[in-house]
Amino acid sequence: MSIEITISHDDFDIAVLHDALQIGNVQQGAVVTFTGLVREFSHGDNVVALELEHYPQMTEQLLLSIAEQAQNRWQLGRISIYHRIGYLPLGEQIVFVGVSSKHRQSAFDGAQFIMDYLKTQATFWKKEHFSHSSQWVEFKASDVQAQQKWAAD
Amino acid sequence: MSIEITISHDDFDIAVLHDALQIGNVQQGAVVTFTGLVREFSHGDNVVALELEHYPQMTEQLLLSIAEQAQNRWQLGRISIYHRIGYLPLGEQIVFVGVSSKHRQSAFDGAQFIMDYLKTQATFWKKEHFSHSSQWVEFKASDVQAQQKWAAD
Amino acid sequence: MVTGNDAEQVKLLFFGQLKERLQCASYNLAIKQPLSIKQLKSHLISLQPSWQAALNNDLLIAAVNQQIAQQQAIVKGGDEVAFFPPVTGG
Amino acid sequence: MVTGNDAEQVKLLFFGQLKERLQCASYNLAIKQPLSIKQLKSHLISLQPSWQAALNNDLLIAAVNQQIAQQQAIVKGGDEVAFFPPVTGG
Repeated sequence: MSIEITISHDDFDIAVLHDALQIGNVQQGAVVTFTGLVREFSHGDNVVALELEHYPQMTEQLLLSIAEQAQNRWQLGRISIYHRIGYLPLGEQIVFVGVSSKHRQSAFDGAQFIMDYLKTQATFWKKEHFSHSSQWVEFKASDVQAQQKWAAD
Repeated sequence: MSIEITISHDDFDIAVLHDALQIGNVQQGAVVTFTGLVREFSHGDNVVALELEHYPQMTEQLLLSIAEQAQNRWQLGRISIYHRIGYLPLGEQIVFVGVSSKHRQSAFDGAQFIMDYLKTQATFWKKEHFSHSSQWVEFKASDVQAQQKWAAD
Repeated sequence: MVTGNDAEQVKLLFFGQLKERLQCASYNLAIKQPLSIKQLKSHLISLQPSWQAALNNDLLIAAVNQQIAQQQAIVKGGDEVAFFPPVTGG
Repeated sequence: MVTGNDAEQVKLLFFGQLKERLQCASYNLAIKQPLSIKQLKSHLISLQPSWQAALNNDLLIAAVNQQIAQQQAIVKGGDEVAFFPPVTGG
């Protein structure tokens, strides 16, 4: 039962994060991970980079609270959340969420719950840089709906 | 749009499999992976190892067909399935399923669909070894239900 | 010789606990004419009576040439027929 | 001096496009008595009239001492109050 939260300018190493979820962890047979990357397209324009900022301390507290909710709801084993901030060019890793659980369904649900809440509650803001312009990303109604479906259960 | 299927006695390296899903792949911003491990408990007894066998060629064909269904249904980018066979002691990695997609919801759905179909359709059989005995695993009704929910959509 | 000119071979494969119960992974069965899976099973049991209980299990799945097949599916010489319990991988 | 003996400081923080529009990340506001978030916003606008449009945005979220707060929440001297648009991380 451990929760690791990291917010950093530095890139993360999937192998290290994955190992931390599974090594010596013979109680949990299922590990699910989500990795978010800077991708090329947004609204028909070519993204060359993202810029991420956050509200220090508040973000860590919110992520911890989201992870604890998931851990309690699905009896998850280990949870790891790593979110990068700063200027992230195309192809860079942005976010990693990984959970271990006894069963695959709870591992999938737990990871997805964390991502849906992170997207709508954690105090990060994202700006898209295009070749000749930049713009702050607007929040998406679909993200709010994705988060709200967990309350309906 | 690539699908990689591997069935092997050898262990897999998460970092290598993950890199293959994301490197040079700037179209897809979301990667979801599932890793299954040999875990300690089953029906109250201590598992010391699993033994996995399969039906060569038929299994590869079935996994390819499952991956293609997922790719078409959710417009997934890359898909990687790696399943081990043979004698796998406690803590060993058994199976890896990873998908890349433009959006996180389709990545989660695609990965979960593949696992649910793999569990109920791919020609693998699993035997549990305990300290002083062994027994073939019985199929689970919950796995069949998990697979059938995808047909209802 | 059972395998005369007018007999053809079907390759049978068994997996999982079925393989263990039969103590057999692969078996060459001679048939004189195409048979349904159901008939093929009866023929096999007539040759190997001790396999009856293990083969008459409604949960068993059959595949002909690596495609899942129903009891009515027809098997002919040269085909590969597999019998196995429900799968349990992952 | 606005910050006399009977005035206390509230630390304001702005994030995302709001920070960019105000061209301000952090602002020290003196208040003479506890105020609701709504009152605090009005007070701030009276001091910085050009911020009115950006601050009177119904989508803006407020946090007091790093807890999400409603418009009626009370802010007192020493508190940290943040204003920001809906979050867009992940």
